[in-house]
Amino acid sequence: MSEPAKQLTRKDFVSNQDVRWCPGCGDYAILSTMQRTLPELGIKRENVVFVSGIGCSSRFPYYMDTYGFHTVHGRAPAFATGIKLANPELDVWLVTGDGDGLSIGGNHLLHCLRRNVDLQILLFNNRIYGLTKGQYSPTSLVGHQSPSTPAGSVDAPLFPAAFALGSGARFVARCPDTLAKKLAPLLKRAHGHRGTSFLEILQNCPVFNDKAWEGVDDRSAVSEQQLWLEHGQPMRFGADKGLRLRANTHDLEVVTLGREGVSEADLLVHNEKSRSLAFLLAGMDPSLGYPTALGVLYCDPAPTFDEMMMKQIDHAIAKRGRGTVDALLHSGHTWSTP
Amino acid sequence: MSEPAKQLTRKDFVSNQDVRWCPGCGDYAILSTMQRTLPELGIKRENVVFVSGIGCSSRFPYYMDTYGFHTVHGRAPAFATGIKLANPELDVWLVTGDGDGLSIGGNHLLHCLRRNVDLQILLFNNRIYGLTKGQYSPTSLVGHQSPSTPAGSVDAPLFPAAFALGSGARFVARCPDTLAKKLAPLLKRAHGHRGTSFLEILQNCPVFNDKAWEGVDDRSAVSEQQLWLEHGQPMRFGADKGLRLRANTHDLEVVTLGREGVSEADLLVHNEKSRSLAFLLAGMDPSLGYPTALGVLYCDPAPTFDEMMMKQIDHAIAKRGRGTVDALLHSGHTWSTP
Amino acid sequence: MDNPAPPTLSKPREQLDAVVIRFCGDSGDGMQLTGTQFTQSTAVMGTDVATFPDYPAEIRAPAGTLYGVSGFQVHFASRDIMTPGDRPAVLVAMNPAALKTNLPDLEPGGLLIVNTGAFSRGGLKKAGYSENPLEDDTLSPYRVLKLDISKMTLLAVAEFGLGNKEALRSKNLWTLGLVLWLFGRSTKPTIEWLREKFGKRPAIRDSNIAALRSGHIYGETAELPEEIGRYEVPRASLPAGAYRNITGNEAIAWGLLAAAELSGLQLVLGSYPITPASNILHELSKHKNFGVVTFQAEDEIAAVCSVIGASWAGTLGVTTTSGPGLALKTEAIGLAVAAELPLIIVDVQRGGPSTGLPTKTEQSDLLQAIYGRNGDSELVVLAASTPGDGFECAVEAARLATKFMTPVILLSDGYLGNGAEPWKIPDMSSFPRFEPPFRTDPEGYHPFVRDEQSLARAWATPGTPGLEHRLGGIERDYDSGNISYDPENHQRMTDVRAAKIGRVAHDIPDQGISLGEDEGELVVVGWGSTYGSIHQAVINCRDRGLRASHVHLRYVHPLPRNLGDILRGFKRVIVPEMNNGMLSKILRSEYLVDAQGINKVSGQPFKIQELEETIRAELER
Amino acid sequence: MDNPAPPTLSKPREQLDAVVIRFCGDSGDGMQLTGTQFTQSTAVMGTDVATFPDYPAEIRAPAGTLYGVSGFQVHFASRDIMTPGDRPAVLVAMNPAALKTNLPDLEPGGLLIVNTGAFSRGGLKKAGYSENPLEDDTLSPYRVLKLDISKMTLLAVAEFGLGNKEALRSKNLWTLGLVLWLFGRSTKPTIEWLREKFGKRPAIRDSNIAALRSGHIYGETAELPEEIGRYEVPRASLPAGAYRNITGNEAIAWGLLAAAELSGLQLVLGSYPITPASNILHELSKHKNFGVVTFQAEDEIAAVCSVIGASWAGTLGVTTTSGPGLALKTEAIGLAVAAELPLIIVDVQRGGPSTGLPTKTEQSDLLQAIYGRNGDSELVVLAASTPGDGFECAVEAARLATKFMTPVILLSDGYLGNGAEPWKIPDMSSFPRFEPPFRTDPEGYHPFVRDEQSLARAWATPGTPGLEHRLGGIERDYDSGNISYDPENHQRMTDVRAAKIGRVAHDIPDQGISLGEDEGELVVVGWGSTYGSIHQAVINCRDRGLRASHVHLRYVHPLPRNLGDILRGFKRVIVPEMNNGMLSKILRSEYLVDAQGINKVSGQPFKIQELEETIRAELER
Ligand SMILES: Cc1ncc(C[n+]2csc(CCOP(=O)(O)OP(=O)(O)O)c2C)c(N)n1
Ligand SMILES: Cc1ncc(C[n+]2csc(CCOP(=O)(O)OP(=O)(O)O)c2C)c(N)n1
Ligand code: SF4
Ligand code: SF4
Ligand SMILES: [Mg+2]
Ligand SMILES: [Mg+2]
Repeated sequence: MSEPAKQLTRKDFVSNQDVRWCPGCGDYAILSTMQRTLPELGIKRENVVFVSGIGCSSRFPYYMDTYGFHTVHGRAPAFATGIKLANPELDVWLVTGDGDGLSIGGNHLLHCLRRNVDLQILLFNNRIYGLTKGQYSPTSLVGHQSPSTPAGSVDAPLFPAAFALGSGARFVARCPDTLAKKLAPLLKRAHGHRGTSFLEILQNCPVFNDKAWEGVDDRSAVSEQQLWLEHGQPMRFGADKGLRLRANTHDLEVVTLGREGVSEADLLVHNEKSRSLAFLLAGMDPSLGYPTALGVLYCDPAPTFDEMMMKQIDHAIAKRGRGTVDALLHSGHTWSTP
Repeated sequence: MSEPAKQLTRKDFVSNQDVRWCPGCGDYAILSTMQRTLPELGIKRENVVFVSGIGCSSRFPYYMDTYGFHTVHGRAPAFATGIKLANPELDVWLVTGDGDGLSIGGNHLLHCLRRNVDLQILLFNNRIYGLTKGQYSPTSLVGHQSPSTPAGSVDAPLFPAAFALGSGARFVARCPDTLAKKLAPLLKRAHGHRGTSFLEILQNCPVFNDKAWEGVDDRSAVSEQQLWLEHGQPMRFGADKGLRLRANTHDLEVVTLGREGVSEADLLVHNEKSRSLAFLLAGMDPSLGYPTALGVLYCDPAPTFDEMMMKQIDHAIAKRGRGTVDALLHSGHTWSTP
Repeated sequence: MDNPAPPTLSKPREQLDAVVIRFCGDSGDGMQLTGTQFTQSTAVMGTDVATFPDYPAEIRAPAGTLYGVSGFQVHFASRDIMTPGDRPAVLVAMNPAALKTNLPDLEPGGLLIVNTGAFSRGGLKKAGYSENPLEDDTLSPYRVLKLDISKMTLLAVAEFGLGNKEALRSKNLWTLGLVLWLFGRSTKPTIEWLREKFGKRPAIRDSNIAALRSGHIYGETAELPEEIGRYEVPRASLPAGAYRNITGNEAIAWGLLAAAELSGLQLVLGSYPITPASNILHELSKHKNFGVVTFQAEDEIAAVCSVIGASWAGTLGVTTTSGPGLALKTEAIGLAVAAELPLIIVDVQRGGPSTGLPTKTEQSDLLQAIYGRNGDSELVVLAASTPGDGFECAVEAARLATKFMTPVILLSDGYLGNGAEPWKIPDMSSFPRFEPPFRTDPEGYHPFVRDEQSLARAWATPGTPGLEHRLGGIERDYDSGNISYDPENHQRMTDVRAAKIGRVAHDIPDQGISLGEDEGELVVVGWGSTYGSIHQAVINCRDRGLRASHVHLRYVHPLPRNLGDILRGFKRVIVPEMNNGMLSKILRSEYLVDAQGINKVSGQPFKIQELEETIRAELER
Repeated sequence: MDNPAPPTLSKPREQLDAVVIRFCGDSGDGMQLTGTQFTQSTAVMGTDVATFPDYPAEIRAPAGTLYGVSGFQVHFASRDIMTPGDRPAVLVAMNPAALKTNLPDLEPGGLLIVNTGAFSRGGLKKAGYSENPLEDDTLSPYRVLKLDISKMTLLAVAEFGLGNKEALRSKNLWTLGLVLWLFGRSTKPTIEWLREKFGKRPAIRDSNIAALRSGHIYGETAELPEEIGRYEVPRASLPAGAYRNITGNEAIAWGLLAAAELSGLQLVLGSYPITPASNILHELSKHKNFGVVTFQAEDEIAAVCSVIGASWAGTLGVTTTSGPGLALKTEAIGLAVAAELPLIIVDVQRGGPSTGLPTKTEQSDLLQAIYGRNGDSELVVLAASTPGDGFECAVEAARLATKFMTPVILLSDGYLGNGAEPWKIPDMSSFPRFEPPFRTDPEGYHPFVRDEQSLARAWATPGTPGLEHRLGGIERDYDSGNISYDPENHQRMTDVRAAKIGRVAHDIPDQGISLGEDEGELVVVGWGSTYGSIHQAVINCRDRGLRASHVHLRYVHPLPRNLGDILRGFKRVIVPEMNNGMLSKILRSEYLVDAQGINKVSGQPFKIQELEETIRAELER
């Protein structure tokens, strides 16, 4: 506690395990950004914990030279909650996939977000089950052909960020896998946020769902499919596009700056504290010509579950004194036989 | 199929089972409204199916003289989905509680809503686990004292309607238990809607959480806590109150008509087809002075899961002919030994 | 600690060795409270006591219905007793439905106290009586005391100005007062309890006290018929010491607190409410000042997963549930087996299969507990045999879980969970402390280095510098803990996991004989809550000169090493279980002895007499 | 249906009775395809074949690593064979890592074909070779054929203008061509297959065909060293008829379609992907024109619940999974037991516990299948013993599920699921049709009226006028189906549920003897995928004059009624299982016979030789 943390480097976070993702998998980029970012957070390595479920993405903890727990499919949020309740000092990162986190694990994700446990959730969304060889997932687009849907899937995809907002999340962000310059600061903000931070990472699976995020993951970071949000800033994207609300309605429209008299002043200004605005942005459908909202969609901190649970304990001890079993055994009605 | 349905009455829907809820339970009112409404839907009794999980609310099917399945805790949406896939002609009503549907069963609810299976979900929200004697639930307010939270609960409640919208629901409505005049037409609309209709019923549990909806369930139906929504109509409530959006923001404000020059024309107009508007309404926090939005918050039909699944089958049969196992066994590479 | 002298009375009381009394009435009649208070008052007087609450699954079933009947049976005696008794000798029936459902159980010639005030036409109809049983010869086999308790209660509390409905609520206390008088018990403990409980609602407190006193006085002053004797059950010669009443659920909750104290570990409970286990969660939630974290999870799966996480992070992770919940936890428990983490799973069994009979008792999760996981995944299974035994079992579960880095399932059941017994308060200093195998030294560490003796792996918790490691459910290399798909390694790890559980058998005490010789004609082998019935049945048989012994298991997996020898020492092995034959299967397979099951699956505990007859029949075969 | 004549060749071929060949290389090298095509080509020639694919858990492990090695073993013979063979006599190694991990298995003196083109410095390092094994004496115990397959492939496909990387992809086909030549197999089936598969990508199609031909021609024209013989394995004398290759997963999928056809029920599959069961979902998803509904649920619980719902609604509800998934389905299966609904649960077992070894095989879910539920909740458990047997087992599972209104668990495993065998195509008209016990008559109906013979309750499906009823998991009244908390009723219902499963034992065939006398010195009892190894081992023992018999169970719960008599007819009972002793536990308990387990838990099937030695040792004890 008293020793200053030694200056850590990327290497300190690289485990001795061979990374076993397919060549070209987007997970590599995320791993590398994570390993480069952690040393900048001024934390102790022994306090860092990665928890995951099952899936390609969920192999992540094996490659981090920190504490790591590769648990069972879909339940990582529950494990992580228990870890925080046991030791709130730990710095917990949860890695999950669109199958792990939203298919089998949707309920635990929901309740973790609702409770606002102080940890970071990284959901690698490749819109596919990678590990089990390519079946469609809850984020696959309608008509997706996969081994289990050879005639195309029929169910509408979930927007993970919208789901998170509906579940009461207090930090929701989104970023493509390979844009390290964008991803690194978002990892830092997620880490800095007290409570559950939900970061959806748009990840490419070159084997089973290549180019699922084409355009949105454009390296230039200024494609017309990318709307980078900044709190307090007007919503501009591409070369000259912007978003605006139709007056007194909830309909968004894409406008071109300079055309039909539209200026920056007409654009919607991002407000990280507005849950319903974030919901609107989270649900924009690219197939209708909208860009994909990236960056921090929503951030509005509130007391965390672990903190309040600990407070109740501290309060009980302060008020009633530390309990002893002996006293408890003799409390209430007792009697003696000679 | 060809016979005209005989005219059914309330009695046809009353089973021979004694109703075993506590005296004064809000579930009685819902049951009675349901039994009175079904005869008006022009349906065949043998096609009506009630499916539920476990909880006081989930006892509902026993009291309906229709087909009924009291399944296991939290999983009713999965059973109901299977029933619809087996026989899309059936008219399936799902009854669940805030514990059954949102605690253990949140994931199945999410996916049923996302898939848009053609059925009605009635979630009886009494903000408590009734059957297990009063523990707090995911919709209990912060600070709720219960047997499992004697020092008060610390986690933020879920807004079921907001959760449903985040999950992709295409019909979301809300109504108190005892206002039969309001509830009956909503049951009818939910029934008429193709796809999953989600109806949150605010239900009183006099034993463990009495008056949880006080004001919102006002018999007069015009209390200041009740905002009854009508598509295309301005949002008025109470004697002279209304809601408006602060210009080009997402902030709602409560205004008084006639004061400070506010007229009905300034009020927000309800649009059932706006998911983000519905989300805003669903999440209004009564503790901040907002009314509770009641009626149909959102309705925007889309193709249903069962319908599309059946289409794929019909299409495959039309294209490839009805399969026979004998032909399948001899398809592809085969050879003979003499 | 109070120990009031029995009230002095003029007429002498008939001395009885033991009495079984059952209070029954509508769920709204407060029978559970009546029974609990009676238990309290009689235990305080030094008799041994055993109780059996039996209540409907509905929260508040409609008044007067048959399924809304709630009962509470108390067995108290001047000798050591084991069960709440087979049939009541005294029955208190507060309404027609209660009479209807409970009368068949009353002993012939038994005493019936009945509240005539509830025998309205409507009440009779709801109970399915076409004739009023108070008026025909239904009651002729019994000694009957007909009293309009409703009316007398109203009179007694008239002065407090309560509404009729509210006032009538006190009729259970009037009844209690009368019954306390009948058995020479003091009203003092109940009055004290009422004072505490209703301190903030003086009208209710005072009317309840008045009703209680009025019932007591009624006994003393009214001219009761000759045949309604007053009784006395003298104190039992229980071992000297301090006593309290305790239910199985309380005992387990407190045992867990004790385990935490003895090991220095923080207790983390992750649970999801389910009958009849919820009370453990409730009880522990009250004791936050012990540093215990209680987490009501979103479901059973989250509950167990959260505490597996908490265990890894260095605390004592516990989850509590009943059968359907255990089914849901199965997959995650497999992870705890594979990751070799300590974990306690308490299963308070109820009637199955599926939702089954949530408020009834059964022992039908045994095979699920031992075998119900994918893969070869052994763990430790213990079973509590009396309510109070839950305390020691919980401590032992924690000791084994942490020493061997393994999940332990502790089986209880609805009968133990809700039933109370006077319990000799243990001396905490008599329990040895135990040290979990925490590791802090990075030298030579990998997550699967094992203790040579116990074969337990080292417990390195996040936050410890230098011991960073990865844990998971994919098979792990014996020598590094890294993922390994190697066939020989899988065999080796499978073997060591099995061997570790084998070592547990070396760490637990040899199986003792609860009663009788250690070899001979017949042994009755039991586990769990059947202890009391079996024990008394064997006592009774032995009193008749039959040579039967009783062996009762706490350790059901692994089994004590000497058990095979014991069983082989008997010509016959019979195994009563409240299931279709589970332990008997295991004993047959393990020892190739022809163990025969006595099986009862009715949601009710064994009656002593049933077992006695079976033992006699077996011996006479 | 094609049956090409073997190519005529100048030099005579050495005749062999049986050959085991293993193709191994990087996961990117296409070894699974090579093995499958080789199997196809040799089966078509009338030899018997058994295969064993063994591939890494990673989707595409990084190239050249040890854990990225993928293998496919083919055993083909002119006689009936049961297993993919213990050790290969011919090994094809496409890169250093494959050589490193597989060489220890090659028979001494066996033939090694190795692609020198992959033995770069980098490749050697990744495989952990400090010296190049092609250059030291590592390979001296073997006959070695070193070829730069990479280079020859590039030359063969040069004309198609593919990039280097793309072009090299064909090297597995070059290799296949050579091996086909070596064993006198035609390239025709593979060429046809390539034409169909890559019809839309002509460049790939043509380069693959060119590479295949080139490998084949190379064999014919190149001067191979003297010791590299060409072989011929003549056709086996399999029963006459039409054949095809089939994997266990395909056989089960098709068997389910057959069951639907035979019963007139619609098939509804609710499943969640999991290795190694996913292929059943995939296979059935292709056949929507059979009217089958395939539903990929959000998790295993939803999968099983959905099809319980579908069953109630009158279809054939099926769910498919592996161990961890079965664990999750446990609670809901209990409801199907309680509600007495037909349901088929297919468990393709894999290595456990927990996530375990997803791509390896094991039989360790047996006890979970039989016992892993809360409450007394018996159901039927069947096990397929060969890939093709899955077909019949699926039909039988459906027949029993619907006849007895009960869930049936059908056990398969990774070895059967992915392994292929030539399979005599059954004649669909030889399967009897079966009628589910649907009820439409309201007269005297309640949901738990039972058939007197089978004790099955009537199946009344929503949509049927007049049969409206409520079903659920709370105990049901015997005489009305309504909720009942009555103790006697619970006993009665428990009894009838158990009796119903007992009736299944009267409906299934008597247990037969797979091989040998029906009494004697020693019987080897197996179930599931160990069939082949046990059978061959017993044949070998008998060939040496040892008196051993083989009994193999399809019905593991309830057991065939004559099984006890059979077992008691032998002095010794041994039970080989790929788990730590599960069936052996059951046999011991059921029949009090001293059944001894032979247990292997390495994720690998038994080798014939292992079993042979054990049997001999047992007999010589
Ligand atoms: C209980 C259980 N069910 C199913 C599986 C099989 N399974 C493993 S990963 C996975 C899906 C993973 O998808 P996702 O989370 O999107 O991860 P990705 O591989 O795409 O990164 C499934 C179905 C399992 N391991 N455990
Ligand atoms: C697997 C399982 N876990 C727990 C329970 C216990 N249980 C029954 S109902 C219930 C909560 C019900 O709450 P809710 O859905 O809100 O219904 P209510 O009684 O309030 O109408 C619980 C925890 C159970 N029956 N099954
Ligand atoms: S399958 Fe897809 S997600 Fe998985 S490792 Fe390969 S590329 Fe990555
Ligand atoms: S406990 Fe509450 S919800 Fe349940 S029946 Fe009683 S009043 Fe209704
Ligand atoms: Mg994915
Ligand atoms: Mg509720």
